[in-house]
Amino acid sequence: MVALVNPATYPAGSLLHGYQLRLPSFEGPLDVLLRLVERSQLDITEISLVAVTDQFLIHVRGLAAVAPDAIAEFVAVAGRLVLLKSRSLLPRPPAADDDGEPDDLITQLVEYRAVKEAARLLGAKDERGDGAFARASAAVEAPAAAAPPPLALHASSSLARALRRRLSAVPSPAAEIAHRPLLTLREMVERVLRVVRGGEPEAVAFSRIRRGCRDRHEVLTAFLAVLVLVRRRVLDAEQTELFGEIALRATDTASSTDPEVAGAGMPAIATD
Amino acid sequence: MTDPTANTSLPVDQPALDGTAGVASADLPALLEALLLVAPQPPTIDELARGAGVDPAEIEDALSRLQERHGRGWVLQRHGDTVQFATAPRFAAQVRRFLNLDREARLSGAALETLAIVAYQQPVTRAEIEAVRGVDCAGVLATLHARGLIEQIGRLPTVGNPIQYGTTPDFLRHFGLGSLAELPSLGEVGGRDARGALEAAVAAAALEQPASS
Amino acid sequence: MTDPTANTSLPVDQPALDGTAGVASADLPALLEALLLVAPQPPTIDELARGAGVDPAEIEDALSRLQERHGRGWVLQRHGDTVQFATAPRFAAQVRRFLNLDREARLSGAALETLAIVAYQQPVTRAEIEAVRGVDCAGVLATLHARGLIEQIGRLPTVGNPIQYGTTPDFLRHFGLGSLAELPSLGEVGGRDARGALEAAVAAAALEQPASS
Repeated sequence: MVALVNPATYPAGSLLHGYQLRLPSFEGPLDVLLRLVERSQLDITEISLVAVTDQFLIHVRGLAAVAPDAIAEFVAVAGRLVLLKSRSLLPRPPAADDDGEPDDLITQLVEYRAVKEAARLLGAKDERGDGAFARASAAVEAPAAAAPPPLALHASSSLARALRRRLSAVPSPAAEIAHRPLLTLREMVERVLRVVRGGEPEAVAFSRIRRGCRDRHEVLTAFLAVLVLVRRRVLDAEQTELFGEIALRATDTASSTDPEVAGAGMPAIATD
Repeated sequence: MTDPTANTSLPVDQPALDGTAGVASADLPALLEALLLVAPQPPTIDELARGAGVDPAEIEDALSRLQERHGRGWVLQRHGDTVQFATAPRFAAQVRRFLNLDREARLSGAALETLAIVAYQQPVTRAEIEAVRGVDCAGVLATLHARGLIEQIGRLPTVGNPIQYGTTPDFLRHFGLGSLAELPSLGEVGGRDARGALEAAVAAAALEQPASS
Repeated sequence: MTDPTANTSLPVDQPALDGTAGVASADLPALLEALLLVAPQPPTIDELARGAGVDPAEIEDALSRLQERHGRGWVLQRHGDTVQFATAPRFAAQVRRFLNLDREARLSGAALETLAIVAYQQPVTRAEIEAVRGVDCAGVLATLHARGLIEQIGRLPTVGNPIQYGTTPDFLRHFGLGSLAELPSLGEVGGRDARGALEAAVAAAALEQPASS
């Protein structure tokens, strides 16, 4: 997998002049640096890193079109190379205590080359396609059982327990079933109209109607009643924000409407 | 550790000379082993021939050579045109143990519940049992019958003459009972006498029965 | 006796002396073949030992004898504590043709690098991989995970509890490996043992991790 676009254009003498690396997304700065080092046929040493620093900087300059975070990774490596180069050019006190940064880069490069080697070995296997395949299911059918498995002994108490559990779920015929008075949609329409008209000329909040409801079913019926009345243009409803309060107001045309008329044709929907 | 079969004096054990398309005749039995291992269904001779890239006649030949190999854990089975592995009969006991085939079966919750209704309320019809359990019980009753735990002990003289079930002597043995009189007391459920609740539930079903069936 | 395997010219072919429980040591590899063929899931050593009625140590010994047998169409694959058969890598082309499988897409360079770090250095975190490769690896890891080649095998008890990755049984099969021990040797790079360099790289990354994550 050669990343060089046009290796033939390198003029002799200026090694890798105009060097361009095709940059597939996976290639990071270490990859580029390692290729530069190997291209120069140098060992990975402090000296060789200095030797390829200019070429790396040229490469970084050509990265304008690449995503900023990818460039950052390259620039970080470029910075370390420049530091390395400056140290090789400037006289340093013999006992200068450096922070080991250049050595780190060399170490990292050696380690990265180990990864490349491992990847190359796996890639060769991948290329050959010497895959192994596992069976989809049992390759062999289990021997047929001569008879169904014997039944384990059970405790007789398990029978009583199973039956008691069932009977406790059966409603007792003698038990009283509590009946709640049903509230029809028609009745709710009347109630809503009464409340809204009672509040005129002010708008009435839906929450006020809701407070008068005994349970969730009644709240749902009340909401349904409001929708019906809005659809019939008996009420105007306004909600200024999501999940906000709903303001209800009787329309002008409806002020004289008899509740019986408003609810006419309404099916008597029970709330329960 | 030296495996006697590793001594490959037989030409049959030579690896393939060409790994891509064809395969050496000597390696064909091993290739068939591989194909039989991954086959989702027992393959036919023709399917094996297509996979191996050889004639069906060569497959037949290789299969007979494969069959002759000794010290294997399997045997080849032919059903019509298809081939598959089966475990060697001499390992039947170990295979059954490995697959837990000899484990004792336990009655499911549904089976226990149905059996309990039959035991405490016999003779009882399927409709009566279903009235108490609220679900279809045909499958469970068939299982209990196949297990020899319940049997037909009569028929109701109503429309359709429904079968009445009762428990068998095997039922008593499986539950360690000397007689039906030794069935544990049902006690109370929800403040009611459980025995009475059961009878009431069955009686309610009996009232509906002539109409429903 | 119609079992062809009963023709016992080789010592390995001796049928079990006792058909119910024990099996002759020489016949243990064949028994394991039978158990591995019927197992619905790759069994563990302990499950094989229980089925065969022998010690786990004897299973290990028999497995290595089974592994050494040549001219077979399948190989043993070990993943963690489990064992299973897979087809011999030399038959990959024929098996693909038999199963109508296309060759999987080749892995990219980035995928191979990342996979190599996971394979040789597992368990390993994303941060460790990125420290070694010097680039973001989230996308590559997602791809490898989607192809079933790597999986989460743990979490580090450090800040953020980063996921630790390892290879899957599919990884072994894709590369035709019997176990991770069969990964190719890495040799030397830059005058250093490559395996050691890789270990050092991940170890160095691990030191930085609590701060970086």
